[in-house]
Amino acid sequence: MNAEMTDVEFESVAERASDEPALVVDVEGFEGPLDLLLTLARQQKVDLTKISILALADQYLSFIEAARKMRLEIAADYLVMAAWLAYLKSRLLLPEQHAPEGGASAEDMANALAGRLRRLEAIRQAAEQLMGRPQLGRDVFARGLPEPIEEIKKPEWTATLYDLLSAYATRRQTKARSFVRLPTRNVWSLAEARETLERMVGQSFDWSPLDQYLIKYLVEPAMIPTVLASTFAAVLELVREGHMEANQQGSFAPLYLRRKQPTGGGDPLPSGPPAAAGNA
Amino acid sequence: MAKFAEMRVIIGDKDKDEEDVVAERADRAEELRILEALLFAAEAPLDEKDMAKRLPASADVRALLEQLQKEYEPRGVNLVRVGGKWTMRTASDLAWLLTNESVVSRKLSRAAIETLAIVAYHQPVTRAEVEEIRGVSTSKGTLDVLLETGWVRLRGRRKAPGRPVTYGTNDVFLAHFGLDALTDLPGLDELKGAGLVDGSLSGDFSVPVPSDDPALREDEEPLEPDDLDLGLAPAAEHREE
Amino acid sequence: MAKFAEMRVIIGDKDKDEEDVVAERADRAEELRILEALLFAAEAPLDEKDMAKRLPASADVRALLEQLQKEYEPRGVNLVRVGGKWTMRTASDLAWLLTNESVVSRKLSRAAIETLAIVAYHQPVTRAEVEEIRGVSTSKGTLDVLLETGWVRLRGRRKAPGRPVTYGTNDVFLAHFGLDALTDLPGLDELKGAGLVDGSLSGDFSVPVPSDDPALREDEEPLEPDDLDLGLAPAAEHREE
Repeated sequence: MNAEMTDVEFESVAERASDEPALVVDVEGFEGPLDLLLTLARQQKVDLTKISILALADQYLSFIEAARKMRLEIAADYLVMAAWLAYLKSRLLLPEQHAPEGGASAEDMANALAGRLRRLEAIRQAAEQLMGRPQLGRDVFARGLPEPIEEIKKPEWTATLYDLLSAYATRRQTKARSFVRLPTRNVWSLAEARETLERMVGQSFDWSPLDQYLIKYLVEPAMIPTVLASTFAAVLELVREGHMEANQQGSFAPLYLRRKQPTGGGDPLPSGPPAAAGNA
Repeated sequence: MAKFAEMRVIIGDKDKDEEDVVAERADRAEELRILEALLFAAEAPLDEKDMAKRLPASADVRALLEQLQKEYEPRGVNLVRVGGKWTMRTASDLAWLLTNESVVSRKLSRAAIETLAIVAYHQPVTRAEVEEIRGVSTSKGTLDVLLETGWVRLRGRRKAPGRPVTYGTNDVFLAHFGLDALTDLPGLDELKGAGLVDGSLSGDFSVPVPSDDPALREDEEPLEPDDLDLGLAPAAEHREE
Repeated sequence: MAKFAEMRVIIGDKDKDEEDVVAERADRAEELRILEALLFAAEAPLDEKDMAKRLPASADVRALLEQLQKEYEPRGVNLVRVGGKWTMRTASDLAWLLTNESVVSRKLSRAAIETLAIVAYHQPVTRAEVEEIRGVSTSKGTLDVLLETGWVRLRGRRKAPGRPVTYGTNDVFLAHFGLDALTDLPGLDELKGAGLVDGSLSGDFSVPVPSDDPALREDEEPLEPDDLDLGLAPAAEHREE
C-alpha cells in the first residue's frame, strides 16, 4: 500500500469537510461507493477513459482501511465494493490464464467499472446542467395573476312532441274528469221542480204540455230523467193541493198542465177534454 | 405608441420585419423590460414605490408606466391602474375569451312541458289562463324557462283588467318539434287515436284548433318596448293580474 | 405568410384589392390580440388546438404564434414553448429581479437531483436501474420527494421478474425546466457517448430515447389501480424485487 497516496486522499477528504479537523475520514459525505471512487478518480486528474483502475482500487482500499482503523461505521455498500475491488486487484495482478472458467476477464471487469464511473460522471454533469437551467418559479415566472376562464353552462332544453302531447292530454283529462263528477250531484230536487212549476205554470190558465216547461232543462241529456221524475212528482203534489190541474189522454201521451181555474171552468184541451186528472 | 401597431401593419413586408425587431431591441429601455416582467409576475397590483425600488434611482417610474400603458393599449392585454396600483388585464373587449360556454342538454320539467303544451294549443294565452287550464298555479319561473328555450314568445297584452301579457309559440318551437305548422298539432280525435286521451271521456271535452298567427287578436294590444326585457329577467316581478 | 400571399392572389381579382388587404391586416392584428389575451390569462401552457378554437377557422395559429414570439422576444416577458405548448414567461435574464427566496428553500438533495436526472435521461426506468447507475441504494423517500414535486410519475411496471414500477417525467417537469421536449435535455449527446442512453431497452431506434411518451413501451405493462396510492404514500413499503 502506498502511503503517499493515502496522504493525498486524506487531504482531499479534509478539504471536503474544511471545518473538521484534518485526517477525518468522512464516509457519510459520499453518495455511495461509486461516488467515493469517482472522487478518488478525479484526483488522478486524467480522463476517465485512461484511469488506472489498479491505482484507484488501492486508493479506495486504503481509504476504507483508514476509516476502519478509526472505528467509523461503514455502510455495507462500501464494504461490498471494497471486497470486490480487492478481488479485482488480485485478478489484475495475476496472470490472465488463471481466470475462472467462463468468467469475465479481469480487464473486462476493470473496463466495466471505468464505464460505470464515466456514466455516473456524465449523469452528474447532466444533472448540473439541468438544474442550471432557468427554473419556473425560481428564475422565470408565469403570470402572477392569471385570469381564469369562467365556465358557462348553457342549457339546451329538450322535449319531444310525445312529451308535449302526453303532458297536455294527461293534464286536460285530469281536469275534465274532476268536472264530470259534478252532474251526479246536480239532481233536480223536488223543491226545485215545484218552485219552477209554480213560477212557470202558475201564470198560465191554458193547457200546456209538461215537456214545454222542461225544454229549458233538457239541453243536457244527462239531466232528463231527474228533471222528469222530480217534475212529475211535483205536479202530483200541486194537483193534490188544488193548485194545478193535469190531463193525459192516454198512456205515454203528453201530460198537460194548467193552473186550477178559480171558477172551475176554462177552455178544454185543444184535442179534447181531459179524461182523468192525475193519471200517470 | 404606434410602434406596435406599425410593426403589425408591415407584416406583409418581410424585409423590413427583421430590421425593425433589431432596431426595437436596441431602442427599448431596459427599465421597460423590468417593469413588464414585474407587472407580469406580480401576484397583486403593484404600486409605483415598489416598482421604483427595482429600478435605477434616476428612472421616472410614472413616465415609464405611462409609456408601457400606451404600448399595451392596442394589444390583447392592457396595463391598467386599479386603486392607485398597476396591473395587467385582458383587454375589456376580449372578455368573451375568458368564458367558456358549454352546452348542457337539459330536460324540461313536467310543469314546463304542460305549460308549453297549453301555450301551444291555447295561444294567445295569459298566465292566469294557463293556471286555469292546468288547475294549479304556475310559477313565473316556469314561463321564464319556456322563454329561455326560445320556443315561447311574448305576443302582446290582453285588453282586460291588469293588461296581462299573452304568450304564444314561434317558429323555433315548430322546428324543434318537427312541425310544419301549428295546425299539425293533433286534434282530439288524433289524441284519442294515439291513446293519449281516454275515448270514454264526456262530450264536453274539446281541444282547440291552435293558431300562432303573429297578428294580434282583437282582444290583444302590442307590448311596450321594455316588456321584452322584463319577460326575460328572471328576478323581475312581473304580475299578470 | 404563404397563406397571406394566397389570399392576396384570390382577392387580386377584385377592384377593392387595397381595402381588402387593409381589412386582412386588421383581422390579423385582431387574431394576435386574441392569442395575446389567451396566453396572458392562462394558468397553464396552452396548446395550439385550444387556441385555434378561439380564432377564425382560416387563422394560421402556428404562424401567428411565431409572429407573437418574435414581437415579445426583446421584451421583459417572452412567449416560449414548453412540452409542446405555449406560455408567457418572464425573460430568463431578469431572474435576478424576481428570484423568489421561498422557492429556493425547497432545494432538492444531491441524491434527489441525481435520481431526477437519471429518471429524466433514462426513462422509463426502475428503481433498481437508478440504483445501479448511482452505485448505491436509493431510499424510497428520494423517489417520493420527486413524485411530490410533480415532475416524476409512475409510468407502469416492467415486464420482468418482480414487475418493478417504471418511472418517467411528465409535462410539469418540462414546464418547470422550460423544455419543449425531452430531446431538448441538456447534455443528451454526452450521455449517449457514455452509454447511458442507448435505446437497448426498447430495441427500437425510431423511438426517441429517452422517451416520456405516455404510451407504455413493449416491456412495460399498466399499473394496477392502487399502485398510484402506494407510490405517493411515503410510509408504504413498496418493493421492486
